[in-house]
This record gives sequence, C-alpha cells and structure tokens, in this order.
Amino acid sequence: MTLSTLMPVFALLTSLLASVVIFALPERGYRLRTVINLAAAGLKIVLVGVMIWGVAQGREYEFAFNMVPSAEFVLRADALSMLFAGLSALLWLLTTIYAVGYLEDSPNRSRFFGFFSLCVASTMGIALAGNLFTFFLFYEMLTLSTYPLVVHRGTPKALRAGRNYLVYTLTGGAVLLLAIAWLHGLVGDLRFQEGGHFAGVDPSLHGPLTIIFVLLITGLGVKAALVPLHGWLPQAMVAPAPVSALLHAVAVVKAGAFGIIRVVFEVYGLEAAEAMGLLTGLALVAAFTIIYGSTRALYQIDLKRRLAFSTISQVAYIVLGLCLFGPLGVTGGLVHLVHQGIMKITLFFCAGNYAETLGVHRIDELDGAGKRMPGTSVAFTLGAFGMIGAPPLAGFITKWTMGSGALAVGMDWVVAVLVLSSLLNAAYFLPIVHRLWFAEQHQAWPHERRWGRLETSAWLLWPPLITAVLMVLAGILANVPFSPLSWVELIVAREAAL
Amino acid sequence: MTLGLMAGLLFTPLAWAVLTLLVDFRKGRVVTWLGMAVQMLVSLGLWAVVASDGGFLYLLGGWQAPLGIELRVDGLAVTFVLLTAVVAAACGWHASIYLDPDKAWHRYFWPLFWFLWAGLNAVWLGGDLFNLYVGLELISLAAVGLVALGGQADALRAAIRYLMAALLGSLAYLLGVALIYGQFGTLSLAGVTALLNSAEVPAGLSFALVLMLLGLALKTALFPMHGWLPPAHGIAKSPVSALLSALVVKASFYIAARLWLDLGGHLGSYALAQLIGALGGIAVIWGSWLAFRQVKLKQVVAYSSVAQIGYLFLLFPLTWGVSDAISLQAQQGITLQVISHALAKAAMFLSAGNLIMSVGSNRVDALAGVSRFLPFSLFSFGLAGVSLMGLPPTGGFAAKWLLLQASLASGQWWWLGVLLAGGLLSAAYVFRVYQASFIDDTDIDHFFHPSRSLEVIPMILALLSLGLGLMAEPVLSVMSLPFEAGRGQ
Amino acid sequence: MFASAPFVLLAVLLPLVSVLLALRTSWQQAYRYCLPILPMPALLVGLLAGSDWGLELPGLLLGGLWGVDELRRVFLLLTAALWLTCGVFAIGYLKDHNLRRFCVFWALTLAGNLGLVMAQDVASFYSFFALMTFAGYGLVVHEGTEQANRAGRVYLAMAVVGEMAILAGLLMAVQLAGSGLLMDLPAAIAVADRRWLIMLLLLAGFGVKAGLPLLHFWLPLAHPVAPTPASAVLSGAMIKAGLLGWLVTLPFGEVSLPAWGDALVMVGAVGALGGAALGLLQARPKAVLAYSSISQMGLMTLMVAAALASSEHSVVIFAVVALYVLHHGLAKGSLFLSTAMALPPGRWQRWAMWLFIALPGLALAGLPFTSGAMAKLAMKDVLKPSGLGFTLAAYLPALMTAGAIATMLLIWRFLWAFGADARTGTNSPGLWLGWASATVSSLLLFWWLPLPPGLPVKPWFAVMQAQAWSLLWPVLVATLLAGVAWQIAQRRK
Amino acid sequence: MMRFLGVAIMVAICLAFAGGLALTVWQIAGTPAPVNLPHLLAENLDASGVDHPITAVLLNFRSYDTLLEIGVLVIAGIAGISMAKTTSLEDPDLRTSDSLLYALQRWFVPLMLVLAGYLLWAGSDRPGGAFQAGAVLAASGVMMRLGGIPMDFLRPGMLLRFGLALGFSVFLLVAVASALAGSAFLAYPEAFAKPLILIIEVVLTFSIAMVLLALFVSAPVNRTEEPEEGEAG
Amino acid sequence: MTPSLLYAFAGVALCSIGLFGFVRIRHLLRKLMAFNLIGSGVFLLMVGLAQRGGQPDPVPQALVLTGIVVAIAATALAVVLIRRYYHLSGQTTLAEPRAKRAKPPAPTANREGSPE
Repeated sequence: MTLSTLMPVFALLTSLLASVVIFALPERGYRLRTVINLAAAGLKIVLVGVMIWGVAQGREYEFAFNMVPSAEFVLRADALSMLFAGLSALLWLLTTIYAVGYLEDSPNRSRFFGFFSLCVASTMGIALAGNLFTFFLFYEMLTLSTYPLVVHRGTPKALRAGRNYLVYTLTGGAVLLLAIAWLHGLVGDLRFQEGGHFAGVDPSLHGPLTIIFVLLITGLGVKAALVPLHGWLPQAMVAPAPVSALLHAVAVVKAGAFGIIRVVFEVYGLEAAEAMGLLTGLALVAAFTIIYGSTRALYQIDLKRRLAFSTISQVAYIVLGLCLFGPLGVTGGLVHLVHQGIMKITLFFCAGNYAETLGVHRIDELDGAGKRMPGTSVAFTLGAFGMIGAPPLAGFITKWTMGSGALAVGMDWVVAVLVLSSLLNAAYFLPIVHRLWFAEQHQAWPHERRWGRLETSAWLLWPPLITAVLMVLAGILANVPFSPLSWVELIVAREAAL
Repeated sequence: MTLGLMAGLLFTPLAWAVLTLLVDFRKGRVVTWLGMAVQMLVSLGLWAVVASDGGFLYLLGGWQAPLGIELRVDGLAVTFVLLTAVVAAACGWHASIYLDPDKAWHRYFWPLFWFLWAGLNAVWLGGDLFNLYVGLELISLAAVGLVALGGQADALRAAIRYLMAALLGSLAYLLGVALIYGQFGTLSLAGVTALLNSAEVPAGLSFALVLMLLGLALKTALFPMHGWLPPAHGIAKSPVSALLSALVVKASFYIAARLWLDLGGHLGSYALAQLIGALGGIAVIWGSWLAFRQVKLKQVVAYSSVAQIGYLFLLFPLTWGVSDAISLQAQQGITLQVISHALAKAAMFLSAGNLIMSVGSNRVDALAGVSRFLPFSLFSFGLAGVSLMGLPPTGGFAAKWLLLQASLASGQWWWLGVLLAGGLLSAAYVFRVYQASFIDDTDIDHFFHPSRSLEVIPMILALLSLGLGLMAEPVLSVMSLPFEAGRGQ
Repeated sequence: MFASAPFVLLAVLLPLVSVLLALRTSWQQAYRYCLPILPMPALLVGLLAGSDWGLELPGLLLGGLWGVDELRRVFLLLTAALWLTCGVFAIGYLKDHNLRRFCVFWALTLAGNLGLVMAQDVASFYSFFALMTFAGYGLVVHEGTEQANRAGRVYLAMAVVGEMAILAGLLMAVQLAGSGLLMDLPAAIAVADRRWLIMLLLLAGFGVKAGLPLLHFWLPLAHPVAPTPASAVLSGAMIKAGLLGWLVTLPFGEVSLPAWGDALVMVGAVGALGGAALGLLQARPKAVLAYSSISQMGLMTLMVAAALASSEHSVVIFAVVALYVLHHGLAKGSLFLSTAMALPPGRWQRWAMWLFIALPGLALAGLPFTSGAMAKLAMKDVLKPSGLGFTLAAYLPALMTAGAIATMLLIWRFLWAFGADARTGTNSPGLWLGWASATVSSLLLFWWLPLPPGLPVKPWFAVMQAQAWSLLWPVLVATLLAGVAWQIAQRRK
Repeated sequence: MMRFLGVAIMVAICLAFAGGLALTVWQIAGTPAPVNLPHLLAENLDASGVDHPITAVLLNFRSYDTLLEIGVLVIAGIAGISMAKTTSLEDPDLRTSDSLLYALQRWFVPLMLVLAGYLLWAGSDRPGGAFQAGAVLAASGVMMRLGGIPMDFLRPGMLLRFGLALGFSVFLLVAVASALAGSAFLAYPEAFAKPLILIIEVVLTFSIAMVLLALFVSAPVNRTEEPEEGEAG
Repeated sequence: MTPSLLYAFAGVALCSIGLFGFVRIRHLLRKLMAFNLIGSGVFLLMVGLAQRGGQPDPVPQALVLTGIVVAIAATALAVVLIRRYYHLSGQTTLAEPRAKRAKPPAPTANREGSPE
C-alpha cells in the first residue's frame, strides 16, 4: 500500500468525505460548509496536480481489490484519466465558489452541497476507473447523485425534468450493464489498456463484439447526449445554474463522452474498431448530432436551453474526433473535451449571473445587458466566440486540429460538417452578443438585485472571468508544455506507441 | 468452544422468549437489549469459527444422523444466522422505541419476537426434514401472532389469510417429507442426498419434491401465490413488517434452495427449473408494476418485496444442469441478493414507519415537503431503494452482476431481461416516492419529528447494504467454504 | 534582428492592452485622446523595418512567426498612416454616447488589421483576420440605428461565410503544405490535386472582404452607416486585407494559370465598371465613395489577374499593386474624412476647401503630378499586353482607360452630392487636423514614403510630363460628360 | 355459470393431485426402504432410558422437535391471550348456574384427574404420555369452566403467564444443563435419562393443559380501540 | 396390497378431499376443518407408508404425535383469530367489506358470549 497506490484513493476520498461531512452539517453552518467545500476542492486540485506531474514522469498510480468474485475494483491514473480528472477538479473549485454565491439564501443548502461533492467524487471515480466494471460503478453513482441536484428546487417542472432525466439515464445504465456483463462474459475482466484489446481478435467474435459496441455506445450515448438519446439535457436546464454549469458542461455530459473515448481507445483499440467498421457509423451519428444540436439551438428562446443544445452539438465533436482514426483528428477530439468544458462552463456561469442578478432567462430580455454587467458580458462574448471557433481562442484550436486530422485521413465531409456547424454556432451566438453590446435597454430588468460597487456578488463574478481567461490562454498558449493540447498530444503519443 | 457457541445460539432466543413473557414491555425492553447483545456475539463467534476452520455437523442429543436430529452448520447457514442477528437486533431496537409501552397487548411483543428469532435459527441450521417443518411452523405462528398483535379488522383479516396460506404450505411440505421418509426411511437431508447419489432413483419421487417446493413457494409468496403477503406486511407495525419481509419470507426460500441444491439434481427437471424461474421473472415484473401503482407507502414496499422475491427464484434455473463453477456463482449471487435485500428491505420498512409516523398518514402523496424537514429518514429510504434497484456500489448490484454473469455463462440469456427490467421498474416506484417527497408546497414545518435514534437505525441498515457491495468478497468467501461433514460431535 | 522583435510585438500589443482603459468610465476621455497613439509603433516598424525583421513565438497557437517583408511593409505603412490620421479625426468627431464601446472596438479592429499584416504563420494570420472582421462589426453598428443594425447583420453574415471559406481553404492548404507558415502555402497549392477548390475557396473568402462583384453587398450598406473615421478606415485599410490575403496565399510565381487570369480579368472589369455605374445612381456622398472603392478594387483585381496568368511578371506586378494600394488608401481616406467636414462661411476659404477636397479625387482619376498619375503609369507599363501571355491581355489598356473615365465621373458625382448636402459651420480642431493630415499625406507625403523596391526606378516627374496627355484626356472626357449631365439635371429641376 | 366452472376446475386439480399422490405411493410401496430405522431404534432403546419406543423418540432421540413443538404451543397460547384485552378472562355473565351440570361435574372431574395421572405414568412403557394427559386435564378444565366454577388462575396475570411458560422453561433448562455439562444440547446423561424425562413429562402436562385452557377461555371482548398504524386518530 | 397401503391410499383420498374443501369453502371455520382433514390425511399417509415393511415403525408415529400437537396449536390460534375477527368486523369470510368502516352488525340472538 505504497503512496502511489493510495494516491487515486485519496483523490476520490477528498470529495466523498467532504460530502459526508457536509450532509451532517446543520443548515445554518454556512461558514463552516463553505470552508470545507473550498478546502476539499483545493486539496483535490493539489492531489490531481501531483498525479499529473507523476504521470508525466511515467510513474504508475494503481489501486485494485476484487470487490465481487469475478470482477475487480481498479483505480488507475494514466494520461487519459488525468486529462478528465484535471478538468473536473479545476472546474469543481470554480463551480463551488460560484454555487456558494448563487445559493446565497436558498433553503436546504447542506443537501445541495452534499450531493454536489458526491457528484464530483463519482466524476473523479469515472476518470480514474481502471476497468469497465469500476467505470460502470461510478457511472451509475453519478446518475444517483445528480438527480437530487436536478430536482433541487422542488417545483413541478423540476420534478418532471428529474423524472425524465432518470428515465433516460437509468435505461442507459441498464443497457450499459447488459453490454459490460456480456463483454465480461465473452472475454473476461478487461483492464483499460492503451491500444485496446481487440487488435488481433479472431473474426468469429466480430458479430457479438459489434453488437456489444452498439450497446456500449447507446448506454454511454445517453449521458453524452447523442441525438436520439439527448431528450433529457434541455429539460435538465431547470436545475440551478451551478448544477447546469458543472453537470451539463463538465461532469455528466463529459462522463458519457469520456466513456466512449475509453471504449473506443482502450477497450476495442482504434485499429480493431476501424477493422470492424464501427467508426464510420459512430462518425455519422456524431455528425448528425452536431448539426441537429446547432439547428435546434437556433430556435430556443430560453438562454440556458440554447446553451444546452449547443452542448449537445459540441460534445458530439469529441465523438467525431475519435472517429477520425488518425492521430491528429483524435487529438482534436480529446482536446475539445477540455476546451468545451471550459468554454461551456463560462457560458453557463454568465447565464446564471444574468438570471440571478437581472432575473433574465430569455434571450430577448438581454438587451443592453453589456452596459449593466460588463464583466459577465465580456466573459460571455469570449465564450461565444470560443464556441464559434474564432481564432485565437480554444475552440479554434480544436476545429483546426480536427479539420487537418480529417483531411489527413481523407474524410473531407468532416471539414464540411465543421464549417457548417461553425456557421450555425455563429448564427445562434452572435445575435446574443449583439443584444448584449449593441442593443439599448428598453425595459426595466425583471427583478434586479444590487451588490453595491460590483455588477454582481464577487462569488458570482470571478468564476466566469477566471474560466474566460483560462479559455483564452488554452487557445493562445496551446503549445506550452502543460497546456491541454500538448497533454493530449502526450496521450495520443502513448496511445499510438503501443 | 464451538459446542458452547451452538448451545448458546439455540438456548438464548428460547430462554429470552420465556423471560420476556414473564415481564411487562418496559422491563422486557431492557432484557431484550441484553439478549440481543448476547445473540449478536454468539452469531459473530460462530461465524468466525466457521470462517476459520469450515462447517461441521452438530448432533442434537448426541444421537447419530438417521435416529437423532443433526444441525448442519456450514458457511451458508452461519452467514444467514449472522444476517438474522443483525436485522433482528435492528428491528428489535427500533421496535423498543417505536411501540407505545402503555398498550397492554404490547407486552406480548417480545416473546413472539424471540420465538420468531429462535424459529429462524432453527431453520438456518436445520439438517433434518421434519425438524425444518417444526421450525417453519414456529416461525409462521410467531409471525401471525405479531401481525395480529393489537390489530383491527383489516390486520386480523390479513393475519388469518397469512395463517391459512402458511398452514397449507406447511402441510404440502409435510406431505413431501412423508413421501421421502416413506421412500428412504431416513429424515436427515444429508442421508437422503447420500442415498440418492449412490442408489438408483425411482422416477416417481419428483412429485414429492414438486409438492415440497410448491408448499415452500406458497410460504415465500412466489408470484401466483403472493396474495397473502402485501396485506400482511403492509398492515403490520413497521418493525414487524421489516422482520417479516426481510427474514421470515427468506426462511422458506432457504429450505427450498437447500432442497434444490441437494435433491434437485436427481429429482428436479429442466422444465421444472425453467417454470420456477419463469414464475420468478413474472413476479419481478408484476410485483414492481403493482408496487408502482400502490397508494399507501407500506403497500408499495410490500409489493416491492413480492418483486424482489422473484429474483431469488432465479436460483433454480441457474443451478440446474450447469457446471459447478456457474452454479457456485449463481449461489453466491443469490446469497448476496438475499442479504442485501434483507438489509435494504428492513431499512426501507423502518424508514417508511418513521415517515408515516411523522407525516401522520400512510399515503404516498401525503409525503410532500418531507424532503425539507425530515431528510435523514428519506435519505435512508433512498439508499435502501438504491440497493433494491441494484445500482452500484450497493450489494444489490454485486448480486445482479453475479447473476448476470451466471445466466450469461449458462447460456440462459433471457434472465438478463428480467434482471435489467426489474432494476428499472424498482427505480420507478422508489423514485415515485422520492418525487412525492420533493414537492415543496408548504414552508411551515407541521411534521412530527421522531426521536433521533429511530432515524439512525434504518440508516445503519441502509449503509450496511451499501457497504455490502464493497465487502462482497469476504462475505462470499465464508459462504462457499467447503462443507466437511462429520467433524465435531 | 533582435532589436526589432519588441517593436513588432509592441505594435500589435499596444492596441490590445489599450482595451484595459475601458474598465473605468472616468478614463473614457483619456482613451479618446490616445486613439491616434495606438498605430504609432506600427508606423515606426513600417518606416524603419529591414526586410528580415521577424519575431518567433513558439508558444502562440500552432507556433507563431510574425515579421515584415517588402510587400507587407507597404501595407503596414498604409494601414498605420491611415489609422493614425483617422484616429486624430476621431478625437474631434466622436460624441460621448457609447464612447468607451467605440474605442474598444476601434482598438481591437486596429490590432486585428496590424496583426494580419505582420503575421507570417497561418494561425495568427487567420486569428487577426477574424479579430478585425468581428471587431469591425462593432464599428459598423455603432450608431445603433435600425439601418445600422441591418447593415451590420449583412456585414457579419457575409463576413462569417467568408471566414469559413478561408478556414476551409487554409485547412486544406496547410494540411498539404505540412507546415504552418504562409510562405509555404503557394508552393503546396500549386501542386495540389484539388487546387481549383482551394483557390476558389481562398478567392471567394478574401473576395468578400475585397468587395468582388456579387460578394460586395455589405460594402455599400456598411460604409454610409458607419461613423466617418470608421468608414474611412474600413474602405482604406480593411478592404486591402482581402487583397493581401490573395497575395500571400495564392500560387503566384509558382505556376502561371492563364484560365484563372482570364476569369479574374472579367471579374475585375465587371467590378470596376459595374461599381462605377451603380455609384453614379447614389445620392449620399459616402455611398458614392463606397462604390468608387469597389471599382478601384476591380482595377487592382486586373493586376492580380495579370500576376496569376504570367508567373514570371508577378514580382513586378506585386510592387505596382502595393504602390496602387498605397495611393488608393490615402486618397480614399481623405475623401471619406472630407464628407464629415463643414464648409467654412467665407467665400475664399470655401473655394480653397472645395479645391482641397477635389484634389485627392483627381489624384484617384490620375491627374498628372499626383500619386494617382504615378500609380496609373506604373500600371500601364506593367500591363502591356505584349508581355502577358493570356487571351484577354489585349483588352487591359482599354479597360484601364475606361476605369479612369469611370473614376473621374464618380468623383464629379461625389462632389455634386457633397455640394448638395454640405453644411456651413465651424469644425472642431480635431476634425481639421485629421482631414488636413490625411489630404497632405495623400498628396505630398506619398512621394516621401519608401516606395516598394520592386518598382523600376524612373524619373517619374519627367515621365508624367511626357505622358501628360494620355493621363489628361480621360479626365477631360469625364468632365465633359459630367457637365452635360449637370445641365440636364438643372433643366429638369 | 362461473361458480360451476370454478368448482369443475378445482375438482380436476384435486383429482390430479390425488392421482399423482397415489401413483407416487404405489411406486414407493414397490421398493423397500434402504434404511431400517426401527431396527436402529431398537438397538439404542435401552440407552434412551425409556422402554416405550415412541416416548423414547419423542423425548430423547428427537427431543429437539418436541422442544420446538412445545414452543409452538406456547406461541399459540401467547397469541391467544394477546387477543383478549379484557382485564379478566373470567367474564361474570359467562357463568351458567345449571344445577344438573354442577352435580355431574362433582363426579367426572376427579375421575378425569385420575385418568390424566394414569396416562402420564403409562407413557414410559405403554402408549400415553404428557400430551394425552395434558389434553385430558384441559378437557376437565373446560368442563369446570362451563360449569361455572371460578378459575382465577386463568385471569391474565403473572400466574397465567408463569403457567404457560413453566413446562417449556423446565425442558429448556434440562437441555442447557446437559449442554453445559460438556455433551451436546439436549443430551441427557445416561444415568439420569429416566428421571429427567419423567420430570419433563409432568411439567409439560401442566403447561399443555394451561395453554389449551387459556386458548379456550380468551373471549375476544374488546373495549379499547387501537387505530391501525397511520390511520387517523 | 398389505393393509398398511390401504391406510396410505385412504390418506391420499382424505388429502384431496380436504384440499378441495380448503380451497372452495368460503366460511372460515369450515375452511379450518378442511385444513384439519388434510392434516390427518397426511399423518395417515405418513404412518401407512412407513408400515409397509410389516411391523409398525415408531418414528413416524412420534412424528405424527408432534404433528398433531402443532396442528392443534395452529387450529387453536386460527379459531381465536377468527372469533376476534368476527367480533370486530362481523365477517365470517375473508372477503373485503364493501364499506370501508363497516360498523359491526348487531349481535344475533343465538351468539354465545356476552352481548356487545
């Protein structure tokens, strides 16, 4: 039980213990709860940072014990898991700060923060999972810990959204369990292994393996909100802003995408998946999702619903990136996992700010918001341009690498998809930017709240600004050693090396 | 050392039954706490002994098998004894606070409680067919007594219906025992198994096994014969219904499982196994569907028991005509399912009791606003629900995983559907309750807050059921210990 | 070499950093006065730069490389000078309403414009190009009128489509070239098997910015609604970015493409003549100038066509194009600024004012001893049909003269329209200074600016005297036609 | 019509059941039982301390069954009593003052008591034993009860509960004593087997009689209402 | 066809008749009697089968004795429950009462026990 085996467990425990302690806290223990929250988040970042540094040096962090006779519980920190773990650790700290400000005087916050840190613990678990069994374990825990957050407000609408969310995710979970069990039965307990397991598998297994792949993707697709399975995401927007920010920008949606990455990369292996012709189908679904998500986003009046549909299309980028089979395309897909997380969380923070400070939920009420809340609006504009893929921001890096990756592999229609979706992004983001800056405020804000000198409370203002700066840096300094792009190149290099 | 433990295990519940009979409720409560502690220690000791050096046969009265009665103390039995100790202790502790001491008839609660516990221990350890019959009777009558304790017309009607079903079941079982005794001349299960393996088998005897399984299925409320369970478990007091759902129903299943594992190979047939499995499957679907539609909270939990029992009967098809490894895996799965269901169901009933006591009505839609003012009980209800759904990291999930593996390995893929659909349906009715409690229409706190310790007990049980998922390995290791017959007198 | 690096960086960063000034409303006035200061470092780089000034930025995007070569130096000079004069003009012109917002978008567009001129790697070139486009939208819709919003919407829609075309084209080119530097692209495109698609995408993409026919709709809408300094900069410098885009990416000098040459000549001709015809129908002076820009860009497209068709002449043609760009930029800038000037009450000052407003226009038309004459002469001897191999080369001289006549007509139309709604009154000192500096730079300073080295060295004034008549007769013909048209208009009124 | 159909189906099921059972019995009858238990029993009979085989099986070889069976009886007793909520079982108006019955009782009750005694004693070597004696005692009790003779020990108090529990607890104590003495639970030492069994028999008789009588007497008269859990009120 | 088998077959007949009665009859007390019928059928069968080897076998007889005591206990408990149930709801069958809170009917004249 050397330190290197316990490190992943510590990372997991920080938020697990935090959630238990927070649950026990009485409702009015406000200050203590905030301190615990922030301390846990900070500690987690430190731990993940150490692991990232270690993995870069090639150290191996692994913790395993067999939980059920035939399957074992494995926590392993490899390059890919550090990508997702790093992202969620960082954004958890920011979202905690945001949530503390957002839920200033609302009821049952202990319950909220308890489930909040439980949810991040399961996200961390998903990132660190070493095999499909452990992955599934945390995947389902994520569903359970997010449901109370979605229905936190208790309004009938929230409850309906929660019910809908459950129907989707639990069914997805059941399908995923079926697939994992079948795979487990077929080939035994598979650890995630760079390069995947089925490179030289004998053709007789191709039939069942394809069906299992489809089931796996459907199960994971529910959370990754691929088109036919995305119904729950827009409705889950009824949740409070920090929930929709962390969950639908980082935790839940990315868990699905991350799962798909794990399956295609480290269970099947790219060559095997290509040999079995699985990637083209997946690419088509992803492309359709990208276009469908963007077009639906065009017609949304509510700001957060528009962002939700934009998330649906953006996450499909990651999946599309995977199917580009070449190293460049895959790098694009993976790096988008981080970039989209940062960009989307900025947008959700700003949407939350508008809702909390000005009581604005609809886009047409946003006129002149730029003047009233310049800080938030600058962050929103940067986020919007990032999503459109305008250079020099992070979105451009993704589109650029994916585009060149697609061309390298000869899938030219992918470039067309990228271009079309950028146009659609522009079509639904630029009008908002226009309303923010260039439209005059012609009617009073629905219910405005003043915070003295600052445009909104410091807790609410700083997170979007920080994430906006992060996004710009991720774009501009893409080639700096520990930037998302170079870390992904490290992953792909290790992946391809095998 | 083992002799002392065995004697203690058999003696304490009966002695405490008599002791508590002589005293009133309040003094009985104190005596019971002591008794529970002793029983817990003894069970743990026994579990440790078996864990270290394997199972053994315990000859009652010193007489050899065919003549006297022997108790088979192997891994499985001891695991169930420990489970009973844990769940019964929890329910007893909860009942001691929950029941109103001033009511005159509650003084008779403790004797019945201890007799029930004694009956359960007799069944887990029993190795003799007729002895199992008497054990079953002991449990049934004690359970009926508990259900009818102080009840009104509905409670009595449920008790009578329960008694009738139980008695018919026992008689069917007894008829089977009579036939087997007629054929083999010995009553000890081990003896019959030995004879079956060695001598040729007359074809006709499968009717006896069918009869016994039919009787036991009726007592375990398998699908077509589940009519008596929901009223009985629904109307009884919460600690009582927790005991009934978690343990009593499992006793008859335990005997059926033992019979099937020992005699099933020779006397059973593929068609019979699949039929029982099919009934189990229908029970899962039908039970969950009815649970979803119930108006009263305790009825929801009762029908959920009917559904979960359906899972248990998947053992029959999964252990018939399959390789030993798969059969072992199926047994491990079912044991985990029994244990996690017992813990989760007990937690669910106890927390449901708390919720009903605080809300003042046992209807589901009366739960509005509970999530804000009484989150702790609701949270333990939720956790128990999670284990019923078989979502990770609970014990339910580990059980479902093993059953999935077993059904896949044995090629009977159709059980996958039952397992997965069951999980989803149970999610439906658990979250329906959750959703009702999340509705937030009142700001005033008009709820009666039960005492802290009442809420802690279901939480402990729920956490145990949750922890079971992570600790599945050691628990199962003891269960599947090889059984060395004949060691120790 | 190293000494130049901080200057290049400063040239781009200064406008970006200036955005911080917008944080406090109290700094608003300070921001207004430092507008002209922003382009100064770029002007210095333009004037002093050696041909090998460069800045290596490995961390930036996909490996950044900024630097100035001869072609870019001219563009840089034009951009810096124009933004300087318009900055001074803006000080006087701007009211306090939404001032901070205007200054922020002004600074961002300037940064984009300067950045794209100096960028030598694809990623930063495209980044600055996009920054200039999107920030330009802020300038176009500054007034906030319904018309401005409509123009803005059209501008943005077309700009984004153009951007996407450029992105696709550049993606393919870079993927073929394998390196992120601009200078490797022409070689890669020349040998690409899907060369037609890449060239079409790049031509169309940059064409939207350069105002090619059928891609020009946003130009006449945007210019009139934009504040005057913004439209001056828009017409003077930003349109040239499209042209620069063509010059640095298309495969000049690698392979000669007569077919593409013919096509572009036709497009150029349609642009030049069609633009002028539509310009004549406009009532507002700024609209007329907008169409004049389109027609001038048409002429420049002719030269680009020639360069494409015969790769051996491309170096010389580049130099002439640079010269023409410089001349047109400065002249058009001063014309646009003059539209916002009020005429002084006194009769003599009035006539002097008219003369100084007309002079840049006449320069455009190619009056001898003006920058226009020099540009036209250089263009004439470079576009001699004999040297060029492609079919439509023969029509080039005719097209040039037709262009000259059309330009002169447009100038008369502009003066007439300006006269119609000119108001008399005083102008604030900022306006005077800005307009005066623009006109002076167009008429006089032009000669002192370092000319593009590729030009054949000639005693230009002597040549002008010799060719005086060939330069003058188109002007006279245009004046005759204008007079006749004026008479008809007077009689009908 | 439905009723007829129901009956028809039920008849069919019962006939099938009877047929199956008969077939099984016929097959079992055909094959001799591999294990000859009576022979085995005969050998160990002398060690059981009782010469009558049935009593030996009941109280020695399978004494655990008997212990649990008495437990079952006690449970029935407890459940019966818990039903009665009246303070006294002796409801005054249940008493009938019929002189003929009274006279008859004076003759029969002593006779039945003697019979019970005989049955108890005969158990050791002839058919008889605790159960039969207990039943007779209970019958005499019922007669006295109907005859109106007050039996205050039947009032639900300490006495009644002690009576119920007496037989069972003695049996239990004997069982544990042997376990503590080193051998298995319920293993009577060789020498004391006979006296021990006798003590158990006597005590059991009283308890069985008490239980049966209590069950009969517990008239379900109820005054206080206890609402079902969760019901209003 | 030794006489003991005759007892066994008699037992079988008793069981099936008892089963029919137990399932079909609605009235609780009669249902209970049917139950006792099945019980004695089973006991008869048990002893009859064991005796087919000629001399009587004491073990099943002891078992039967125990079985009988258990049957008595169960029947007694059932009777008490039924009487109490009848007292409370006036129902003699297990059917759900129509009205939810059916008031117990007025006691009929011939009912033994104290008038309510």
